[in-house]
Amino acid sequence: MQVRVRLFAGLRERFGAEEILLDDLPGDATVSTVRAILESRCPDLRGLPAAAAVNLAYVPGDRRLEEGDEVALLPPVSGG
Amino acid sequence: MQVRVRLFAGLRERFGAEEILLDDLPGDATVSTVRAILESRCPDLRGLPAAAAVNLAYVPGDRRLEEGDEVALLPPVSGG
Amino acid sequence: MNASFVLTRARIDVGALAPEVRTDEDGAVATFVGTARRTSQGRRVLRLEYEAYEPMVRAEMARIFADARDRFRVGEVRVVHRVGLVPIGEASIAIAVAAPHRADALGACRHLIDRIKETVPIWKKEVFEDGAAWGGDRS
Amino acid sequence: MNASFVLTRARIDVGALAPEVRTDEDGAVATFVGTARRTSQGRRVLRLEYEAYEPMVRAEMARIFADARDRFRVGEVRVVHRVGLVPIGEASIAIAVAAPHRADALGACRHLIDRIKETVPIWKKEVFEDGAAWGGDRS
Repeated sequence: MQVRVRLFAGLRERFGAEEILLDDLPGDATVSTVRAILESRCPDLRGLPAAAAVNLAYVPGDRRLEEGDEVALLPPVSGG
Repeated sequence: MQVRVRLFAGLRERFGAEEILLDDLPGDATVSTVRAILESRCPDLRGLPAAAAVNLAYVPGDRRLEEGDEVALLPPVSGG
Repeated sequence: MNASFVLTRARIDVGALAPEVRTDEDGAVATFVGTARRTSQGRRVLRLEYEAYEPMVRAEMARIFADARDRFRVGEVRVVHRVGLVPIGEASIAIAVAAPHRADALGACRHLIDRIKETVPIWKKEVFEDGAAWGGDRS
Repeated sequence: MNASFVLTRARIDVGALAPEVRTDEDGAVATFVGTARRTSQGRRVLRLEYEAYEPMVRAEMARIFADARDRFRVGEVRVVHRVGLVPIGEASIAIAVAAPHRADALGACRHLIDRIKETVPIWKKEVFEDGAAWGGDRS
């Protein structure tokens, strides 16, 4: 299963990319699976607070993913 | 004792004057005394809701008056 | 808190207020403008007329500003109230509050208009095609 | 309720918003403007930079407007948020709400800015003389 992952603000800066494609996700992958993969590639992300969105809506970490989903990791927002 | 009485909005219109001087008030006159005198001169005022102010501050109806006070009868306010 | 109050017979320049209150130490500006509505309690309004007990208005505004100063941390505050004739669509009151933080700017703005409507001795006359009434709905 | 939302890299024309939302059926216009402060948590700020997850910002604003529509009786609502560089003193966000009555205009304005700060995926970077930080104090 393939998903697109988007990163923002401090997460984006630490990871060094604003978007990546994850190709070989298992069929039961969740948002937390994605986060764990990113942390294994970039240990600097560990402990950073982040909410998650799938296809432009907030989701809990145990949300199961589907082929083609757009997953976003969102540090605490500070707009306004 | 003499006091100046000011009337506003619907009270002013019904009474037909915006200001009157009351000259021969007894020494123990209160705001309610003033209101009763005005109602005796203009029965149309009876039953109209009005707060009172003396010298530019809200006061209760039993507030004792002093020589030279400016008494105002204030219908429910509607500014803003 | 630096507060100013103006009673005027002239049209209020609503857009001028917000830029006048803001400084570089403020993160928030809240404004409230009350305008003369075309319809009141289902009837067509031709115009409004406001009457004020001017010296008491000033005294009461000073009390309201002192109270706001105790409750909110704000920078500059301006309140302008129009008296006399107010045509439909024009402003009867404009309030602008600048503050470092939004909760103070918004809270003070709401507190001011609520207190003004409650205690400041100003009266609105709604003039209809077939009569007139003092007060009207006061929301 | 007729609501519009704009994300822009240009300077926000704060004064233009309020006149645009008001109609003759409105008795109240409330506005909120968030501006870039010179000082944050005791440090001197040089400028702000805002980053947005734009398609989700639009989706989230649609949800926030739908919720406001359920809670308040308002006329027209406009929200403009700036992204990219925001110099000190300029607006990062401007909200204008027109309504027949003041409680709805003020309540909706506050509800909108509170919800936007809570859930809309936009991030502020404060740039100081000696570094930069995401988020900062979010009041």
